[in-house]
Amino acid sequence: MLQPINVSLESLNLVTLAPMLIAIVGGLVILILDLINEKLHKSLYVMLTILLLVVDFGATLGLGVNERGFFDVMLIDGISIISQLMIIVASIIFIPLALTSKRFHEYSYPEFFALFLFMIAGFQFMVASDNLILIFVGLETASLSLYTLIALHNRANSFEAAVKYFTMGALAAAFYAMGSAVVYGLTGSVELYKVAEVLATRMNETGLMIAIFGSSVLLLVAFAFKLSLFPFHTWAPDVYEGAAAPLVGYMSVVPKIAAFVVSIRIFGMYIDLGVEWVRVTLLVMAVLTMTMANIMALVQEDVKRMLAYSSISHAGFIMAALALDTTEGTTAIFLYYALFMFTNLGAFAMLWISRRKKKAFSNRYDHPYSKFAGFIKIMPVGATIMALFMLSLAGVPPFSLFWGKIYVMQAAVNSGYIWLAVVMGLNSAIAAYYYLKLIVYMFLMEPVKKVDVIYYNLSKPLMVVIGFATIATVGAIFYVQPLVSYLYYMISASGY
Amino acid sequence: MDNILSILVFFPAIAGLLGFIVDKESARVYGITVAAIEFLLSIWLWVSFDASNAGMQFVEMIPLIPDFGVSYYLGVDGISLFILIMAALMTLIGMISMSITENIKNMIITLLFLEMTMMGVFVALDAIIFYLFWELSLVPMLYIIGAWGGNLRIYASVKFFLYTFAGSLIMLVGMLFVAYIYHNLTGVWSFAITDWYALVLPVEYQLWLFGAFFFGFAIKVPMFPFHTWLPYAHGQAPTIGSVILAAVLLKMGTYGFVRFSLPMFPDASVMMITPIAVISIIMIIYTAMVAYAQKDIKQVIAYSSVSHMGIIMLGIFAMNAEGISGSVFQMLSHGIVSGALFMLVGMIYDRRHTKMLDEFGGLAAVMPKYAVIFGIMLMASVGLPLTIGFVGEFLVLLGFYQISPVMTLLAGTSIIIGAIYMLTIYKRTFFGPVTNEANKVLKDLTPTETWSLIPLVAIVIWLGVYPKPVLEPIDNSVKAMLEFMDEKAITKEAKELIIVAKSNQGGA
Amino acid sequence: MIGLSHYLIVSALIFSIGLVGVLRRRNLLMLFFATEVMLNAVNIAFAAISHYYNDLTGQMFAFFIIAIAASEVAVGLGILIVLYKKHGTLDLDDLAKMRG
Amino acid sequence: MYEVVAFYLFSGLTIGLFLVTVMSKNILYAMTSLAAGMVLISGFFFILGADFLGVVQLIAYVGAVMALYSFAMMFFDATRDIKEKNTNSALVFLLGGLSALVLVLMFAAPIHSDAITALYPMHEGVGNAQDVGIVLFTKYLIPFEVAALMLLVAMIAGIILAGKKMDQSLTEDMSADEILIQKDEK
Amino acid sequence: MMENLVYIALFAPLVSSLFSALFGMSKRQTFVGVIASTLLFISFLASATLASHIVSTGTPIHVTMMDWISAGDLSIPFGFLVDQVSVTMMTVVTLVSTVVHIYSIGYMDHDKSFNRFFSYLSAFVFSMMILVMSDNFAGLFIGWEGVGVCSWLLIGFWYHKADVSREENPSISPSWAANEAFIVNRIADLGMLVGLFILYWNTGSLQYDVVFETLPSLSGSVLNAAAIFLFIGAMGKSAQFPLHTWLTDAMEGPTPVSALIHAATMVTAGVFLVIRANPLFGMEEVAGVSYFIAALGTFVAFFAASMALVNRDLKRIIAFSTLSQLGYMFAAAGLGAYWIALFHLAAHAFFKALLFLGAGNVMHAMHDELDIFKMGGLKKVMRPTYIYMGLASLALAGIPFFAGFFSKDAIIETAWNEGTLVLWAILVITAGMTAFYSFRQVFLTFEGDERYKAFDIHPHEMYKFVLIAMSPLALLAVVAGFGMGSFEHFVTTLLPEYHMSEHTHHIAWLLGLVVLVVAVGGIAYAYKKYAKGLKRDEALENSFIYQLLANQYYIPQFYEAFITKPYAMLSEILWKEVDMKIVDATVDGIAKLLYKSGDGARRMQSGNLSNYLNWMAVGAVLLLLVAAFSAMLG
Repeated sequence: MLQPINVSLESLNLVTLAPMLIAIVGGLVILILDLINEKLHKSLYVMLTILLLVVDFGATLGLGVNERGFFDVMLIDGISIISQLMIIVASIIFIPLALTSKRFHEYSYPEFFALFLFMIAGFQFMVASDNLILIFVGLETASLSLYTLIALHNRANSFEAAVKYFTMGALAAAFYAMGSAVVYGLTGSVELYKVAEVLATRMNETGLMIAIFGSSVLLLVAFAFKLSLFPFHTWAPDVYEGAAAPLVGYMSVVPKIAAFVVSIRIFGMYIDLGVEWVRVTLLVMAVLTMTMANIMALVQEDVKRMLAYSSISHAGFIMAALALDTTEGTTAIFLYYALFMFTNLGAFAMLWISRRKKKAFSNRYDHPYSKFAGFIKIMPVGATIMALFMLSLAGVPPFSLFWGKIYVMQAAVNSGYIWLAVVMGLNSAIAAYYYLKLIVYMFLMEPVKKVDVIYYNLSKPLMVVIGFATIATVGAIFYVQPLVSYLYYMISASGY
Repeated sequence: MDNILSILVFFPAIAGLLGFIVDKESARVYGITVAAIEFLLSIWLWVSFDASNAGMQFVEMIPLIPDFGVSYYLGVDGISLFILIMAALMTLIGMISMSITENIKNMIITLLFLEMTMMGVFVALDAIIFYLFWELSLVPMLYIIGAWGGNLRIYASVKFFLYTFAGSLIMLVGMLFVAYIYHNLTGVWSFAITDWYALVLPVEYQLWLFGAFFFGFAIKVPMFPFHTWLPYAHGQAPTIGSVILAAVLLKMGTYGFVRFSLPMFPDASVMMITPIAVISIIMIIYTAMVAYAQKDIKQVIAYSSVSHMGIIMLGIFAMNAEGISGSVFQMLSHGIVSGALFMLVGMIYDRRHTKMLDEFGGLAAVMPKYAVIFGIMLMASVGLPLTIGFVGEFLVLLGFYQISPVMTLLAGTSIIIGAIYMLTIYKRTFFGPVTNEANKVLKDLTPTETWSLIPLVAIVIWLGVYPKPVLEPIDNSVKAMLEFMDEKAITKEAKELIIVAKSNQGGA
Repeated sequence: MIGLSHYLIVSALIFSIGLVGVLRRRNLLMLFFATEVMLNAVNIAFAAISHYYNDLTGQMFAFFIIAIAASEVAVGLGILIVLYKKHGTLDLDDLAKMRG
Repeated sequence: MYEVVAFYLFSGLTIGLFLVTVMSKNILYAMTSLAAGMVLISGFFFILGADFLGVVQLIAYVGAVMALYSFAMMFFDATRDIKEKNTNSALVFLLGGLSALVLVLMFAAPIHSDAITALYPMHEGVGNAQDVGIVLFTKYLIPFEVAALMLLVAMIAGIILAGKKMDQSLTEDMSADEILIQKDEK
Repeated sequence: MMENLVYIALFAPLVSSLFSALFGMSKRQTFVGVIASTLLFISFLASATLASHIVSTGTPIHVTMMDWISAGDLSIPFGFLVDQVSVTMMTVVTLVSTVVHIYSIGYMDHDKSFNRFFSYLSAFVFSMMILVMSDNFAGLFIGWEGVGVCSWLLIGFWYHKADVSREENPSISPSWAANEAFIVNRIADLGMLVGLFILYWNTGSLQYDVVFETLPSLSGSVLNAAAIFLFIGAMGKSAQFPLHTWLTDAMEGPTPVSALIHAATMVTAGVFLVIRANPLFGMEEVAGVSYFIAALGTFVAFFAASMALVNRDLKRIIAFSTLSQLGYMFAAAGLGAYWIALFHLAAHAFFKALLFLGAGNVMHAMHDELDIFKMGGLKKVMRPTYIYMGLASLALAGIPFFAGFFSKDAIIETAWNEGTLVLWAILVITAGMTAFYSFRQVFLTFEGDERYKAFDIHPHEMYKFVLIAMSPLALLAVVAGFGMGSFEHFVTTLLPEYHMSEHTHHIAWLLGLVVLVVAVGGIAYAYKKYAKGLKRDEALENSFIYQLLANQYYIPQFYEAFITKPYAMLSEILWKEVDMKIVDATVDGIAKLLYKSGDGARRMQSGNLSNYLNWMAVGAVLLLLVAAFSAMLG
């Protein structure tokens, strides 16, 4: 007969759930508020969301490192805390972008904000666990919300984007499930710490290697899709093009941070187990990703699409750091994303403020390069800020991403992968071309049309967001030190 | 004023920021004033510089990212001091003589930022800070070429940017690797060049690292075959852009060799003497010949810059005080002379809106003052004794003779083929009858133009006749560096070569 | 005797059939069917492993996969509906406006 | 013996049905065979002693999911044959075949190990539903709740995406901002 | 006191130059010329005083003004050494310069760039003074290059003239000639620089005294190399074959320039260098080089004289004769008779300058016509000039008791004395040729029928003061030879003595007689042929030899066809084919390749979802296959 189960509240360590609960409750509150009064303005929801996220942030910050909770399903280690913090910060920057001076479809739904908060909760679950089940459920919660958020932009392109993302996501989910099944079959467990223990004992069994490699491949396919690694990146440019600019900026950061955390857990485990094959594969994919994305970005006519490829390329860059599987490499991932977050969100916010409902410059694109021709004459400050973002993305010092880049490259050098650092360098040089192209259009060309209100969508909150992103981009040199030492501390504390 | 270097670096930047507020009409005066103050500050630096001290002076050090070994670390020695002063001077004079009126405010602000980066490169003692300013200097230059340049300006500016950028990224990998080795040996992260100097690296590492740094520097110099961005950049840039590009930005590359490659990789440097010398000789002869074939005056001077940079490179790898000091001096000399020549070409361009040689002829009769100053600069450019151009070239060739007489002879042909293209353009521009109607009514130099050139003429002659005040501090620092390299060298060949090169066998 | 491998191989075959479906289907609705097939294949694997290890975790996973599949269907159909309203078709060959 | 027969029967049928699902031109056939295949999969579950899972499979999949698909099918008016331009069927079958090959190779490996001890063992004499219930509401309570959240998300998504409000797009509708634009252009 | 004189001698010309430069762009001011001449005269006085001081005390004056270049162990000061050799040069240079300055006031009377001319001219003198006075090789090089530049400026003084074809004017244009002179000199300068480097790295200094002191300790190969490269330098400045073409082309400059630079002073710098470096050239180890110098000098003497035989251009004839005489000087120096070379240098300076200035008078009279075939009978209107040129030609031809007699005779005697009979014979023959062409020119110009009338030219004599100013040169051309003995005594305190052997001494009179007979024969033949007027001999003029000589052995054409044009072509090819199509195209090619591959790669982004899924599956299957393979292999 079954024994009654005694569970003490203390052993559950419920505080580990606090951040996600805040987000979930927040989402529910928004839904309820909408039920009570349909006429509430979006600004209320925006502010409410920010407030909730701030509380969430605080709750996350308060978590102790290396704690487990709730039957060890929850894992609050260093990377889970920093990734949650980064997710929340990115969300706080993202959400005010809803307050445009023009009305866009998705923000007319209070559900948008609820789904947004649920998505954050999903990501938080995803990063705060080493249980493949919870990771899967969290991932799907977040993904399903994200598909919806994309579709809510409500125009043909965004539906197309949502469908593509969704379909490929479903395929990736199948691979994830299959991979987990193999892992489960190999170890009888879906908890990574346990998996690692068992796998370590089974490494030398004959004939098993194919299953171990296979499990890594199946999982890799799923995460390569999420991280948009070549050749699983094909969705990214189209989805980025179809979605609204701020959401693209968000998508290029937050889901990837979450996916990277899980990748660190999973693939780091494999590499630690001595499956060198995984490292090689990751490196090859990383190099292919950054190179292919770069050369494809060269030929883009649209800034947003170019930035999409650029984001893919950056992801490849970071994947290389992951493959190193050193503390520095892992630190580099987070440092890179912390810096990339501001710059990239800033850049997409700049696109957002220039967004028109009618495509005046091209039949297809919202943000063709030609739209920005002579931007300096129309909006000098805007052009300068955009140029700063581009320079930062290109890795020109002292702007933020430069520090991320050298940290990644240094990590590569430290692990003896000098060729990798050289490849990264060359790729940065190629990448500089397309960033420069925008600068050239903005600064060196004459406006295509006589007078055009580029800053069509500008509003005070957007200005604040952009201003903040600018300061973070330009002043990176002053906060890199505390950031690095915090990240390094957190990561090494949790043993990565 | 212990922090004079910081002031030097950031004064123009702050002035540039404040410049956004200054009214468009007054921007030019504002710029000139700021540049003048900056120049005076640099002079003050010289005055308070202790010429007998060969080490770093006015050192400032603030840790920025201690976990990563990056610190704000500045200092100046005899090698960098004068390049610094020249950069300030050329910016000032370039601004005074500037004829641009379109978007003048943007130009002034850009120039001031550019000045910051130039100052920064030459005073940085932390590799990352060096790299920071190094890369940052591309941006204002890109804008200057791209916004005020000729028809191909965008192509030229993008080419300039990407080419240099690509090279320096490889250099960055090299820097990171040095830092890694330093960390491995000492357990401390540091990007301070002075710390790196203490590293004694295995020869194989030295060679690889030398190669990595070489890419960054060689493209900037620019060395053959990486030079093709330069003619475009110069050909398309507005006058002020060409002046600063030639006078200061190119020097960053050669300065890099002196500051990084030599003291950090003495053995590799010694081993690379022959390849570098061969490239330098190709630069000297080949580009001089290409210069001769040009149809555009500015292109001639652009290619001549490459040729002259070949001399500078050769001197750096002479591995003796004569050669290296000569090289550093030649950097100054080339800066001033080519800067002046570009200004002169700009002046005629302002009048005729063409730089094609065929359009001119007989200008000496129409514009005598212009012809005289052009003539003086030309003579300095071909290295006439008692002009600034001779001292450096002479010392470089003299120094390199110690390494290889045959190569010196080949490199020495620069004095012949330099004269060929220079005299040819001079003849075609200034001599003969005035055939083109448009040239008959040209006005001679305006007072502003004259007065912006006179100081350069004065310097050209002063330093040609009495280079000692400049040469001595340079020489002191170079000698100290050579001592150091000799101590540090690990291969026998390098040690011997540096010892032998360090002092001649007088009377032996 | 039927061993674990038998089940797993069946699972693999069904998974591959699902994959073929995903790859060859041009109609989005039918494509979704294929993804369901794939997920079901995995469920067989989990149930089998669970059975042979006498461990409940596999069943848990399968349980959650069913939940996930159901949610996906809801969201997927929602997206299909708006898409259909806009385009009037579910053929994904007509859905290539964004490219390059 | 009974198990062997059941296994091969179910296997053959399932594979056949799913083949119909992915190959059939008729959406109705495809859906029907999918539903049938899922029923047979629940049969696998029953063989494997996962009774609760089998029930859930029947209810959730065959009941809910297929019902949803049926409604959707009606909405899309997809009862007629679907014309599909299969451009690259050779590649598709090659990929499918190869993946099958590798996966079979993988699963043919001695994955099963007796050394592995169950973390959440099934108990003798305890119903499967009870076993599952205990694990689900202790260890997997959090995933369970998150799954609930996921279903909520799916519900909201389904409602708002299919809702009337989506018909008029503010994103493309200039009139939504007309007053604002006029202000701007002055 | 004496130190100040050194500086006065040196800097007076500089002051003069700068002063004139002040007015360089304003209209003609006679006082500029006057002041410049005065300053030059002051410089001459200072030099003369120094000369007398040296003569009386015998101790050289050595001053160091300041440091110039010091780097590494190299230390070069601005130091000046006034010793027997340099003071001789100084005196000659300043004297001729003063005369030429005064002369120029008249000659350049109508030129609107009058002031500029004086500025250049004085600058030249200053450079020349540095060249001769410097106490080290680097200082010498300053002067060396300085005179080169001034020569460039002065040859190209009439820069406004257009280029014409070589047939019309063998020098093409003044500016072309100027560039040629500069560039050819630069070739030699490179040799000189290398010579300097050799000396520096082997002796540790560039100071004459240090270098010469350490020479004996150096190896033969080093010494030879140093000597060869220094001599290459000398070859350029003194226009020795094959670097000689520039000198005749340099006649495009105003005639005073030709007189001062291309006859009296600058071109002798090469000889001066060899004399200065006599401790090197006189060493046993470098005897081969010295002999080569002598042989080359002899060859050039003959070679240049042969070209002078048929030339019709007044100034070019004198230029060839200068070349020829430089050959004599090198012959002497190469044979070790340094003091004789120096003496011939000085004597030559006087009479050649006089000859040129006379030619200037003729040009002035003939409105810049230079073709002696178009002159004739000018003695009626220009008697003083006739006398001057006649005297100078007598001196040049080596008629006894004129300056040239002593010096040239001594050189020929030296050739005999050294036993180099081939050299001797050539030099003797050359002496005859010299006499012939000198007087061919004089007779064609001043005697015979007045051919100029056909060209509607009304010649007139030069200004009086100009003629008076020329008189010191005329005087010296006549009497300088008598100072030979005391000169020898004076300079051999510094230069090695050179004594004829007993045997040579014994037959000196005979040797002199041979030379004299040949010279007189030359004059007589010239008289016979040209004094009565010009009778052109078509057959002769069309003969191969005549054409060969008239075209300077086709050497300029050769240079143009095989050096200048190929250089230009190669440059063009390097630029258009190599730089643009290979080097730059590679860079652009890489960029284009990346761009193209981007264009290719974006095709995978077809927009079709099914394709995307295929890609994903391809990736997955590929990874699976690789995994399976590596698992099986590993």
